[in-house]
Amino acid sequence: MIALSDVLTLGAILFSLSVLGIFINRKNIIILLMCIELMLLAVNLNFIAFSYFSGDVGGQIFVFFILTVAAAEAAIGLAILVVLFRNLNTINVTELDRLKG
Amino acid sequence: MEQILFYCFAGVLIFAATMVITVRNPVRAALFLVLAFFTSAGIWLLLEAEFLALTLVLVYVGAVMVLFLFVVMMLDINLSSLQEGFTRYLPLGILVAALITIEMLAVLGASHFGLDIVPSPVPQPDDYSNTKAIGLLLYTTYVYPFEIASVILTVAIVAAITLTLRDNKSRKSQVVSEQIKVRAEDRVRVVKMDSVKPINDQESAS
Amino acid sequence: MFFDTPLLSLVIWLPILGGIAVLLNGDNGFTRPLSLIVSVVTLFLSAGLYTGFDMTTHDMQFVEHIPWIATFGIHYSLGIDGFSMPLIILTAFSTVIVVVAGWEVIQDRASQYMAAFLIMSGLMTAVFAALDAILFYVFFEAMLIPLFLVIGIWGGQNRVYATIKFFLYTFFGSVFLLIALLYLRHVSGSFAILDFHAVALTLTEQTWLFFAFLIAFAVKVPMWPVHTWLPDAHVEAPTGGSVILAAITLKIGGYGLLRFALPITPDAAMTFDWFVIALSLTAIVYIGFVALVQSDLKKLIAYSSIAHMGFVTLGLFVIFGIFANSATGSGAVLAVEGAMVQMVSHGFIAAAMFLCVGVLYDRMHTREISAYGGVINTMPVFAGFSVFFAMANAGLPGTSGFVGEFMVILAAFQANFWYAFLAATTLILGAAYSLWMVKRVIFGEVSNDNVAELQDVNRREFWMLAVLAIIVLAIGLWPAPLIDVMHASVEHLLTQVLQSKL
Amino acid sequence: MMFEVVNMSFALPEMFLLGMACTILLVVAFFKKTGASLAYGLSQITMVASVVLVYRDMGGLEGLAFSDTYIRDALSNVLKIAIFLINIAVLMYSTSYLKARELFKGEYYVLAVFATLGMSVMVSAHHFLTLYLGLELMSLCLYAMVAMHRDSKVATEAAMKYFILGALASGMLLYGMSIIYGITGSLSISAVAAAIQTGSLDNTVLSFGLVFLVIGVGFKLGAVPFHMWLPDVYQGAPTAMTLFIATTPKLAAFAMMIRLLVEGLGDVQQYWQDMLIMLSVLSVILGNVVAIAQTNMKRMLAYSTISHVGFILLGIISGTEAGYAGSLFYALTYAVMTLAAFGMIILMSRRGFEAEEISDYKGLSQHHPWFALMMLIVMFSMAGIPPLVGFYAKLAVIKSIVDIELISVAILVVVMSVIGAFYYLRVIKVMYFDQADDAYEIDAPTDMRIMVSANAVAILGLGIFPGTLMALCASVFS
Amino acid sequence: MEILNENLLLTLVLAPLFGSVVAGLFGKKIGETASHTVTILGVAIAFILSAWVFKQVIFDGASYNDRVYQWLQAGSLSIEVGFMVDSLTAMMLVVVTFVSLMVHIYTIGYMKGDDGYSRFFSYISLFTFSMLMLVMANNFMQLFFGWEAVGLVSYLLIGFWYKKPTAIYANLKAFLVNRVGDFGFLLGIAGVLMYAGSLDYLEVFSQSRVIATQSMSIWPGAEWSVMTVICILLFIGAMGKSAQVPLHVWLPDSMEGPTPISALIHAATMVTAGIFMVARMSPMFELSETALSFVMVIGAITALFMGFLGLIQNDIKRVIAYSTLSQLGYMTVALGASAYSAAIFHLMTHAFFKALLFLGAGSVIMALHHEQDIRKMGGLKKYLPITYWTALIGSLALIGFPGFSGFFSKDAIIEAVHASTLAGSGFAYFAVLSGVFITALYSFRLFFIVFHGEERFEKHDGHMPHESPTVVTGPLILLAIPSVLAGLLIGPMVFGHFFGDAIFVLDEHDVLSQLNYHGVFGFMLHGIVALPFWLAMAGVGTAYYFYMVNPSIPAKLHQSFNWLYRVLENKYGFDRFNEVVFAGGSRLIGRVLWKVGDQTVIDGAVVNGTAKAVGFVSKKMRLVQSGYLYHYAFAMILGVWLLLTYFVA
Repeated sequence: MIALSDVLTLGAILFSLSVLGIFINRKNIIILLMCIELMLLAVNLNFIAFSYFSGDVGGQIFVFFILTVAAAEAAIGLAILVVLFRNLNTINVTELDRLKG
Repeated sequence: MEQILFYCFAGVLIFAATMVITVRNPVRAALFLVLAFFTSAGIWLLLEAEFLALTLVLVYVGAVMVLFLFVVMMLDINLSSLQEGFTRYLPLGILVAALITIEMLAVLGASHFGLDIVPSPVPQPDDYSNTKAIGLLLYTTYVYPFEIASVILTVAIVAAITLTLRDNKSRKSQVVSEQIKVRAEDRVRVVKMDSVKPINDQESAS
Repeated sequence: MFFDTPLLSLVIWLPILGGIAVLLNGDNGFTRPLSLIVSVVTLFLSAGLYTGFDMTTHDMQFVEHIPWIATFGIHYSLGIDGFSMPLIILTAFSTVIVVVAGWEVIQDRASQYMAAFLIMSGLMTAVFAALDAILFYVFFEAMLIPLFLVIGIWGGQNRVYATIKFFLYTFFGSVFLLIALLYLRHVSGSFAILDFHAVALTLTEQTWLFFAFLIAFAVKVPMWPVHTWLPDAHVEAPTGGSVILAAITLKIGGYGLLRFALPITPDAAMTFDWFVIALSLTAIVYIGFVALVQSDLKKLIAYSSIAHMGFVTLGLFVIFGIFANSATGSGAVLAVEGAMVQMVSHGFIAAAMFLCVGVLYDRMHTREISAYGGVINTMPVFAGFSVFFAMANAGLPGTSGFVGEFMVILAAFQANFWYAFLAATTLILGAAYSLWMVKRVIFGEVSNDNVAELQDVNRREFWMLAVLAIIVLAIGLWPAPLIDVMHASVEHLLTQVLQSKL
Repeated sequence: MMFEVVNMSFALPEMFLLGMACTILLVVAFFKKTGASLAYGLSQITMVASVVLVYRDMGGLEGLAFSDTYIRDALSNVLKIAIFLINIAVLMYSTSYLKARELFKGEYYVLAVFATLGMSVMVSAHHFLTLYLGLELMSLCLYAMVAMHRDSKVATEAAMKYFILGALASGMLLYGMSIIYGITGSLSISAVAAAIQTGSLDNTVLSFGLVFLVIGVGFKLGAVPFHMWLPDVYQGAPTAMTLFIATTPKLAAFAMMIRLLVEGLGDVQQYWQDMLIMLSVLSVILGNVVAIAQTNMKRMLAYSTISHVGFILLGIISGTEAGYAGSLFYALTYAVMTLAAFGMIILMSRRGFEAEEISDYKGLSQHHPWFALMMLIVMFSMAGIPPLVGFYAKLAVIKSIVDIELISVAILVVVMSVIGAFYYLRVIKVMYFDQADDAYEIDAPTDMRIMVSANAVAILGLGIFPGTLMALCASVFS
Repeated sequence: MEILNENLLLTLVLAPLFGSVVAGLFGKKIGETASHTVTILGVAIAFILSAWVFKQVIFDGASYNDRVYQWLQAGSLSIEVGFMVDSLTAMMLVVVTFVSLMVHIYTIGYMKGDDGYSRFFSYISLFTFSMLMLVMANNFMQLFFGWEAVGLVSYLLIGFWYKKPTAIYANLKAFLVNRVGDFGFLLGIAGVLMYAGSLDYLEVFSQSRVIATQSMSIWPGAEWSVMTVICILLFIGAMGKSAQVPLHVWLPDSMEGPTPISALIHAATMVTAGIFMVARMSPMFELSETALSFVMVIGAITALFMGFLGLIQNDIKRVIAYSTLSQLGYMTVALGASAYSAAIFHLMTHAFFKALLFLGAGSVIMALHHEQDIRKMGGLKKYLPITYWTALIGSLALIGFPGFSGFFSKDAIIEAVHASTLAGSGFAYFAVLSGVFITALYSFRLFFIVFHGEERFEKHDGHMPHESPTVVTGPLILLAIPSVLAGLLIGPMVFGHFFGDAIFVLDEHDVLSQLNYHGVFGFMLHGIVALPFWLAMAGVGTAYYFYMVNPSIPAKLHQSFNWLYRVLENKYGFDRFNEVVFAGGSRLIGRVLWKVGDQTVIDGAVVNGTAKAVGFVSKKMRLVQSGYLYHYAFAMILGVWLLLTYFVA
């Protein structure tokens, strides 16, 4: 039997990994976008687990919408990335430092 | 059985996620992400979220990840410049992440969400359809969010086009309506001139 | 007739609206006459406050009470008693003087200059008249804006530093006041200042509130050691700014202590009177010495202002010592009234001193004492005024400067011999810095060509100074009319102060 | 069970906005040349009409709709009207800016109207899902808007940062929602509140979820330490977009905070109160202190926003109705002040001159005394000097925390506001005390001039008569 | 008892003020003649009325003590402006107005052609007004008013020639030193108010016995008698005004002013205000023996040591100034010995003869075209006969030659001191006795050097010095008369009941009653056989020998007692000490407080320091905003961790 705590633990680890990914990655913005997908995956996992254990489909509905939004988000994120690349000719995170202070 | 499957999936998932954030080649990262999605879908199936599991594979692996890969390819990123490591702040970052993870796990662990506290749900009856259940709710209770989601997708389209579509002057394209609307006088200018130029005029002009 | 018209509102809003009118009118021939008319009419209206004033009661008079911000129970609530009335008239008067003083001198953006002062006049009057704590605070703060601009725009070399310092200093002080007022509202359920007077408070609460008030008003007064904004502000301000600063804004500090700190937190005031007295005496002695060595005319006067305002705070806080030593408390009345007289008198004298410096500055564009010398040779009339005001500044009997100091020193003796002893050093120090300055600036041979070319005061300047001189002399020779209006309020204040809130 | 009767008329404003957004989209798509102007006109009409639509049914139609995912109440009405009204000005200001820079494209208005719709959805959300969707709708539009100046390196950089961090914050928010969902078993705000009210929930987990919700809210508002995006985005985005981001989304975020924390988790106020105190204090300190070192006007305003956010949080911290009302008042006036501030920047700027540096305002009062005066009003209002409206906002929130006897916090924030006053004064100093280098012309259109003036005068007017607005805010929460 | 007419008194006081105001404000317009006419008229009216008042008070027993108007009221305390006229006041009125009138007239000649002619008249009239206010006061406030007002006029007059650096230095110095005295005086008044609850003379006096029983703690452990403290504080005021050591330093310098005011203010009237005040306060001083001793010792020191300084001065006015100091010392000693009436009597005689001497000196100075150095004079007797004779009368009166007014008053003092048993009276007696010799010596040194001997003056354009005009010599003659004759009043004034209740003496202190007085001639006969007379004669003789017979002796003495000479030349170092310690010290303290306290600590460290610190923190904090996404994300994560740790774990 899968315990809720097992799934949540998995979700937490996934979440942490994605967060870690965001700030240890210094070079590639695309990886950041992927980390965000990973993060949403962790959230989804949580929702589904809760939904499963409570027998409430609402959580799954939420996941459905998250997936939708995530797709839209990915589209816009990539679009921005493309624009950025066209402007700066790089997607290196360390080179995004015009704005600071 | 379920547990073993779950742990297998979980292991692979964690591995895949770790690889996503550590590999340097974005293509490989994307592929590992695909792996992560697949294993997640497996776990979701275990959790009786069949519809979502399939959607995940279809939408994510099928669409989003392809989009990612497409962009990675399109951008023609100079991979060598991205090869330098990320070691300097790594220990600190990992430390904080570890601390957070430990705290999260302490809350989410068996003491709060163990089987003894949250028992396994009663299995659904055989004729239960996850898709149907979702469908029923989606178009009744959640019709309003559903509409908003559609708006979001519209916005995504609009935004993506606005940002990336370039109607540069350099790019040559036909504008059919203009072509149709063209009139003869726009194209040809009839210039009337004398067939013979008077010489004296020219002289006086100079 | 006056009881039907909202006279206080008129005195407040007429100059403000007039100021806006002047501002909108822009710089043209009407600017100055219009400003003068507004200020003079305001002065006449404010005179109505004196003639219609009932001296027999400590109750607020000319009361107006209209809901303003209903949600918080904040009212547009005005009223005056014996403390505020003289200060309001002083405000209206000073405004006229400032307008006249700036008549020819201010050529750059004159309408803005005049408007700033007119608006400030209304705001300051409102501060004195406000009976609602938030209303008080609003005007208390709003006043900073025009003054900030006046110093910053028409000020001297280092004006930016000075004006920002001035603004932040006073702003810093006043935020504590805000917290205190809000806390009082929390305790009393009302924003009416008079309700604050009645609310019961523990000693701890009182202590915190007291120090909040003290910070706010000490900066304004200014008391040592939060005084350092004043010399800078004064030095850099245009003459009108200095006049208003010295004549009115400093008084708001003293007034605030009277209106808030003493009646609302009497027990804390009693517990910490030594502290305020120590600061006041420090102001008198320390600042006296500092004033002595100033080489800048305005700085010298600014420092002397601080020393003089030390008498105000001293007078307000020796009352506890007096009550401890004697039962009658007539000394306490003397002390508080002395403080009030000192405020009013300083309003005239410091204003006059700054005007004198202004007269010189307009001609020579320097405030360095060493640049002058022998001014009397070329400007005899002016020299006469200067010596007179310097003497008044030194507290010569017969001038208003004497009255307040005399009363406070006499009263301070009843609290403690050493209070009076240190306070009385002003007799020496005050004379020393005032007259040494006179010696260096006014007397002596003509020191340089610039001085030799000086023109004596013109008619405008003459009348401006003459009116001030007459007032200074009048108060000095017969202060009773000024003091009589305060009696009822002072008695009431003292009963409030004596009544423990614990 | 199958299909409940939906009272569509509740959501009429949203439906109208959606319809108009689609219309504008079509117009833009089909009218190449005049599309932008048409879109501008239509979006202004949209805003005005939306105000009317909300206003018309104010006080009448109130309650839940769409299976409790939608709520229409006083708060939503007030905030929507405010959002629409402010957006009218925002659109007007930004049009002037965009026109001068060849950024005048119909898509901007499409996105703006969609973003407004998103805000409207957020404001009216009564369900985690609608809240999230509204938030994303709004955010996605904003990300895109920031990036719209495609040739600008800083704009795209800002967009990227905004996007990544925004997505991160959304993730956190979702994570928090999932936890709350997990223990309450519900996604509807009132159901969550009801579940919490039973008191049988695991408090550790609840506060665990709460932390993530607070982070989500904190990020959208820009509270320290989730503020990092804010200065960069404010500075990097074209001023017109900054103007948009800085004003109405804050109101929407405010609504989100109220919905989540007050309406949803009001019963565990003691948990989030301390968290918000931390955020609030840090925001006020960091915002004010760091703003001092800024030379870029937009960046300075960004930091000032951070400090204002700290103040907005104060009212929520108090956990009293008066406090919420105070926060609402603060948020509304903050939006108006920010609108005026960025409006002034746009007014001053022209093609090739962004008027972004504080030094660009040198001697403004000499050449344009009127606008200098307007800017002066705005700056003093932001500094919280009476009789300008910024003061009453501070008064309201500080009063609310004094009333719960959080005196130390009150003292800290007011002292910080003194420090903060310094950088506002510096702007005034530059305008009034410095000599202008050269006389420059303001070539903003008349409507813009009038609007900015009206905007600033409103700040003064609200300062002199703040009673009505305050009463309105108070009535929302009583 | 008859009550004096209030209007009459008001006219008396205000007439000079009116003259002063007219001459001061409109002097330029109405011209010089009108100016001096109006002021002289004012003072003349005052003099006539004074005489009338004197007559009424002394002969008809009239008096006056009432308020003119209420100055202010605070609580139960009412401070008023009012007049109190009794015999003491009446006498002072006459002296003041008479000398003032003389000086006014004299000034017409002396100040002729000066730029500030009208101004000068305005000032001295104002002075007269102030002095009248002072002596007629019936309360301490008004006393203080007059006290300071005369100080003001003195300030204005010393600095009358405002271009002279020495003059404006001297007037500042005079005012400040006086302020030191006033400092004590004001504290004394404050003490009076505290313990008597009133500032009205009579009320205070009526409570003096109660006050005398009280004690106050100046600092923990030091219980002082209230009366002693108050009296000493009040006397500090008198020390300032009456130039007692160590507050005497201003008086010699005040000679920078025109000579008429040296006569009027710095010899005859203002400087005696302190003496008058102590006499007025006799009901209080009597109750504190400590205070009386203090007064006596201070007076004795002044009388003796200031006399020494007169010996070496070469400026004609300074010699007389030091003699004034010395004579003021005599008066003070008399006060200390409770011989108030003797002090007042000496005050009166001194007023006449000292004014005479000063005006005489002024006449000499005029004749020599404003030369004041006596080494450049000599043999003036034949050129200035009237001046010579009047100066002789003045000098004789000064040294106390029997028959002249000074003899009576000074002898009375010496006898009184002799009879006193208070602590310090022995020293005081020695001082006043030695003082007689010294006085005679310097007076006649001056007299001989100026009027006899060879003519050392510079001749201006060959003109010989000539006698001054009538407006100058007239007052000299008029002053010479009382200088001689005033002594005859000794009977009623010192030994009789002239002063009645105005002066209060405890029986055990009443030294004057121990003296045997048997009429003027008896007193004179007694005087001739007594020591003081012979000392005076010895002084005159020495002066004659030193400066007429054998002028080389002073030079020799100078050489052999060089150190002593230098001490005297430096006036015991008071000026230097004040200059360095008080003036310099104050400036040093001021500068330190300003630069270190205000600028470095408060402004530098605290105010600007805070601003700098905030700026510094700001600069540092903005570095956190590094621009790198991963830092931003990391900050957020840190926030998450922080919140989690605080609120969950």
